[in-house]
Amino acid sequence: MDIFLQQVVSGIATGGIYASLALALVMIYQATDVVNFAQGEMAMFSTYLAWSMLNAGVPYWVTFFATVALAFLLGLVIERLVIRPVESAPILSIVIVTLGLLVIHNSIAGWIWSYIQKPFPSPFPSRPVHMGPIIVGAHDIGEISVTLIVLLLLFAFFRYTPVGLAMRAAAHNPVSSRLSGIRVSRMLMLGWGLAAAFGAVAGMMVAPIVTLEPNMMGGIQIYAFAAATLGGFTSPGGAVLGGIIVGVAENLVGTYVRFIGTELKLTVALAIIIIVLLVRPRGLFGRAVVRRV
Amino acid sequence: MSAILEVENLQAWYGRTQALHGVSFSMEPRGITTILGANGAGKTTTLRAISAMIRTAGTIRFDGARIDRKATEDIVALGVAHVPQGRGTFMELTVEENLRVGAWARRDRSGVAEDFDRVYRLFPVLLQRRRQLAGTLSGGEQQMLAVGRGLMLRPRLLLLDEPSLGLAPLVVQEIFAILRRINQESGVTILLVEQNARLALALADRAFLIETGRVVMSGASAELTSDDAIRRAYLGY
Amino acid sequence: MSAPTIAVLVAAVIALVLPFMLSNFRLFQFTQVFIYAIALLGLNMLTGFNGQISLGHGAFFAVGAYTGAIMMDRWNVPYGWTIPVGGLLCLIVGFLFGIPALRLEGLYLALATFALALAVPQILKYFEHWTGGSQGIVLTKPAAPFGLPLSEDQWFYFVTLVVLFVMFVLARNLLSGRIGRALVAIRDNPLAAEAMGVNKALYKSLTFGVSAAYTGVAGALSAVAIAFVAPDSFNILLSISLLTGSVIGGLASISGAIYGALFIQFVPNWAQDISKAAPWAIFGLFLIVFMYVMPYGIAGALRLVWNRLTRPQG
Amino acid sequence: MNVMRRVLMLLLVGTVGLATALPAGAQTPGVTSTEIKIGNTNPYSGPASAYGTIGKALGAYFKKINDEGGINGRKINYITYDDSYAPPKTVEMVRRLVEQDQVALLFQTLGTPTNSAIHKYMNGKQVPHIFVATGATKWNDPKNFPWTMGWQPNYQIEGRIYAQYVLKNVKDAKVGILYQNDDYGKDYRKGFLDGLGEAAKRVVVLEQTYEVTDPTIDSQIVNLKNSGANVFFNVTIPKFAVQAIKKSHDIGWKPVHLLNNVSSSLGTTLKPAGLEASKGLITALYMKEVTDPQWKNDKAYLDWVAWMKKYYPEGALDDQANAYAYSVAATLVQALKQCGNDLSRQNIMKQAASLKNLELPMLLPGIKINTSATDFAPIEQEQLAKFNGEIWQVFGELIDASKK
Repeated sequence: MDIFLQQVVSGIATGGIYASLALALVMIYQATDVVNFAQGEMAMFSTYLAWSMLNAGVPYWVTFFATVALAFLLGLVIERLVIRPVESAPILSIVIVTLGLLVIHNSIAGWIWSYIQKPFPSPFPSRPVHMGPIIVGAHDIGEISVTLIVLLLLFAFFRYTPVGLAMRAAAHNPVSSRLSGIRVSRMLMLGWGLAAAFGAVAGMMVAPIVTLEPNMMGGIQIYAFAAATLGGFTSPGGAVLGGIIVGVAENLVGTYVRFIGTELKLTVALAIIIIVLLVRPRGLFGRAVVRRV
Repeated sequence: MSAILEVENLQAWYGRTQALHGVSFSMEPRGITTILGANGAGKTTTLRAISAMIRTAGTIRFDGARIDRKATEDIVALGVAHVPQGRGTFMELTVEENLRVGAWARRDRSGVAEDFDRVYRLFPVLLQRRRQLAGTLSGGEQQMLAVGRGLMLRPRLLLLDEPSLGLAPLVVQEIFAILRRINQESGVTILLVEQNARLALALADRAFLIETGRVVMSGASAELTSDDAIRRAYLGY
Repeated sequence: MSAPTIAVLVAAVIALVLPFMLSNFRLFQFTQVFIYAIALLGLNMLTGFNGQISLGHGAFFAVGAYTGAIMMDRWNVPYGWTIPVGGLLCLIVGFLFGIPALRLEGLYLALATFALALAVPQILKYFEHWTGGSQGIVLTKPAAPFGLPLSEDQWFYFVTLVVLFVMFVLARNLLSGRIGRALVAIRDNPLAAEAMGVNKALYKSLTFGVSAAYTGVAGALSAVAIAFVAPDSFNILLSISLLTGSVIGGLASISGAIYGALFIQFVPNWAQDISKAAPWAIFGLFLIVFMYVMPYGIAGALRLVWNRLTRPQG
Repeated sequence: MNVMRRVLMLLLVGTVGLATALPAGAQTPGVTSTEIKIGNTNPYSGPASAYGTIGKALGAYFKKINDEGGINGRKINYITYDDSYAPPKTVEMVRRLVEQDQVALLFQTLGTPTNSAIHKYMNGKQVPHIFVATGATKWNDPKNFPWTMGWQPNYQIEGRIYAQYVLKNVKDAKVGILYQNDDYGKDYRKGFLDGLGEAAKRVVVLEQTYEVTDPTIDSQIVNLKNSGANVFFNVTIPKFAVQAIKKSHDIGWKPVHLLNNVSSSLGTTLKPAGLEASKGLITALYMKEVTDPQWKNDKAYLDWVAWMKKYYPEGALDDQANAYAYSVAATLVQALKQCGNDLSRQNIMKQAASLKNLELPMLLPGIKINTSATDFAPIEQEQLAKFNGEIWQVFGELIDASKK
């Protein structure tokens, strides 16, 4: 029983990592209708900016918020310079542009900071927390809390603020939004900025666990996609829950299903997602809407 | 009384294809004008040109000021609401959110609250469904929502593109009755593009006819209704 | 004779003369281009013509390649047989995958296929007995038969060229007729297509199957051309570069497959010739500039230029 | 077949003997009186790009050699291409090097699957394919592949060393293994299990794997602890080694922790994991660890730093890979020097297989490189070391795998 609980808890912790980046993916999808393949790499890049600041002696929390602000700006600039020119191109062309951004970020980060992994500090205590027989890293708890806070912010932003509403409107129906006076391109820019900011938070929370290196987000983004797909790309809450489900399911399969073991862990997790999609084609919590022609 | 909308020698293009070849007309405040014409004649194009959604040349004056160089969003902010063909519903937003999007360009909070009441009074069904996703509404309800969204701007000019498209006759009658009520109660000027010429002429006080991107006839609705050519071609009797 | 016909003829002549002008190494590169072109054509049918986005065609490529490799290595089957068998197997796998995929649309389909591509290397490693695990399978490159005075590379270049030609002719006949129209109708207006009596489900899953078969044939050819298969050859980057090739080449265009193949074969090489320090940065820049200049891909841009040239100004 | 090959080799060696007497091997591709062309592939892009620094550092080392006058008057023309760790791309790039650029030899091509893809081709073409950058065992097969040679101690040898340590020093050993699910992980595992021999079935209580794309390995560590293992054989790359050390410390699991050489960097693995948590780790070393303070004033280390600063300033000083490249490049330079004026491919191969007691500055003191016509494994010695909280303290004797 203890091992079961311990695996569940560590699955939740890992799921929290997936969820944090999944939130940024959901954010940008909600705001711009684009799946941004460069999200993880932008987060990694921002985390390097944070690392440089920390190295220069800037205190952690100053760095944290400065990085979030910088990432926001970076997102705005990327949207303005790179995405805006292809805004009216077919969606797949935009996806290819985000792939271009992915490789550029990865390559430049390696060029500037080298590929050698770097330790990244955690703002939380290093001593693990004991809950009965279960042991949890303090950073894991902190990281999940931060993810939940981001989720809350995101939810409140989209649900209760006029700008959040305008962003959703602009993403779903740009023509109609312009006819309602919404400056769609400004909303898209804002969407990129906010997603980049959330990504930066994810990066700074993930880096203490996986250590900072240019490829640190590669695997995580794959799982974040899985999480967002499972939860539904239109639902931030679903994405977080999706992340946790993937994390826990993977651990339990790896632990208890012996003939599969750890070697097919990922495959099984992916199979679960496909099965879920077959039952609920828009993810567990995605909104099913018939787009009328 | 000075015109609220004056269009002079308006030309418009889709890509390299010219769709309007010098359209001119003007509208009095509080009036309802309808644009008649066959499919592809340039009716919808005229509305899109006014809202600056396509490339144009010529002058457009709204309330005396030129708007032909302005961006769509700025024209909307001046009080020109455009309900596009196909209704432009935000399927993945709730009914209430759709209406709130309509009020985006406004800054007067108390006024917005009043207008919510007004729209719900005009379209009680929207009040019933306000928490529902707009994508789940019927076609008629979506058209009501689209008009309601336009009204949330508290517009001075309402551009309506084919509000009857794809709707059952009874629903169409209901919507047109409400349009008349809106025009009478709040004095919104309406520019209406409509396939169903009989319906349009009954509602409008003025009308003009477009053929291949040019205005070929204009005058009071009654005049046009009695014109033989119009009767044969557009009214079918 | 119309201009496209002339272009095709010129291309054919060049393709036939090339082997006697170029070094074996260059021929190997062009063989790779043909192989990619076959795969891209398959992906293009699915994504371009039928509107089903796949991020997982690397999986079918791998199935084709491993089918070929196992047949040659284990059972000494001549390589000629592995190509249709690889295609056939992928047809079945693709069709079967296409049935559940019917329920998924747009983004969710793309990510489900993405999952498929991710799982493949792991599965290949798991069935070590058959696949050689992470060590892969080493093959022998076939020599020209009947004592033809051709080098291995020249010979296989021609083999690939013939397969490419056959696959293109098949695709053209398929796509320019009733079936092609049905596919496009399903993409652009699914409700109307169904109202017109198009069996949407059957068409969509069949398209998936045929698309996979094309990619499988390409995979089987590549196993022979490279003379080696390993899980690392079929990672997610392969699927992504196939998608990149089909978009850059031009979706919903048959000739686009060739342009896309040329792009994914040669542009990364140029990128690294420009900068060894950060080759990906250069490649990424290429991607963005290409999409910026030609949002509808190379085929789209060519069509545009052609229209400009031929249509009278006005 | 084998007989044929052996006869062939003898003939080759014979011709080589004659050839040495002749002036400059003008007929060898890539060799002129002023230049030797050397080819290489490395992942400069893609998921394995961390290794790309090796390819760059090799170039920096050859630059130094050229600045010092080259080898017997010939400058090294080093051509390196990006294969992004994809075997098909390796095949293409290697063919470009051999057929287009006409290099004299291929050196330090990186990766096991990538080298496997060109193994047959290189031997068919009879182009030296030497000192490849991978720890697989198959490169030491002079009978079947007389043109291919490894360099570093192979993973199986190292695995065997750990197994011997366990058998000798741990009573009632219960071993848990964590390994990367690929050839690298499996080679280590095989060596280790072979080393345990009969005892393996009894001793190994749980094996866990991970994929390079996995974000964390927490779950595996929890399972290993739960298995009751008191020995942890940790076959992970640095990123996961950090997690493994941290996590087992956090959950209070204190086994005899055997960490593979791949992750033995103090700077990139132990420090991020926490020096306290790393205390007691055991690894096998063959090089001076560049972030280990015990070498801070070592002449060889200082020379290496000076070289880095002059020739590869953008490279990381805490990256062991740069010291690795420095050493392997020096090995090649030695082999080429031994070639004298005969740079035929046969002679290059022959000299690469005639390294005798070569000691290199950045190798651990006492480690000697030896090769022969039947021994294509240049480094076969390693020494166990224990981390004492500050430095890797070597203990026991130099273990030589060639002397079983």
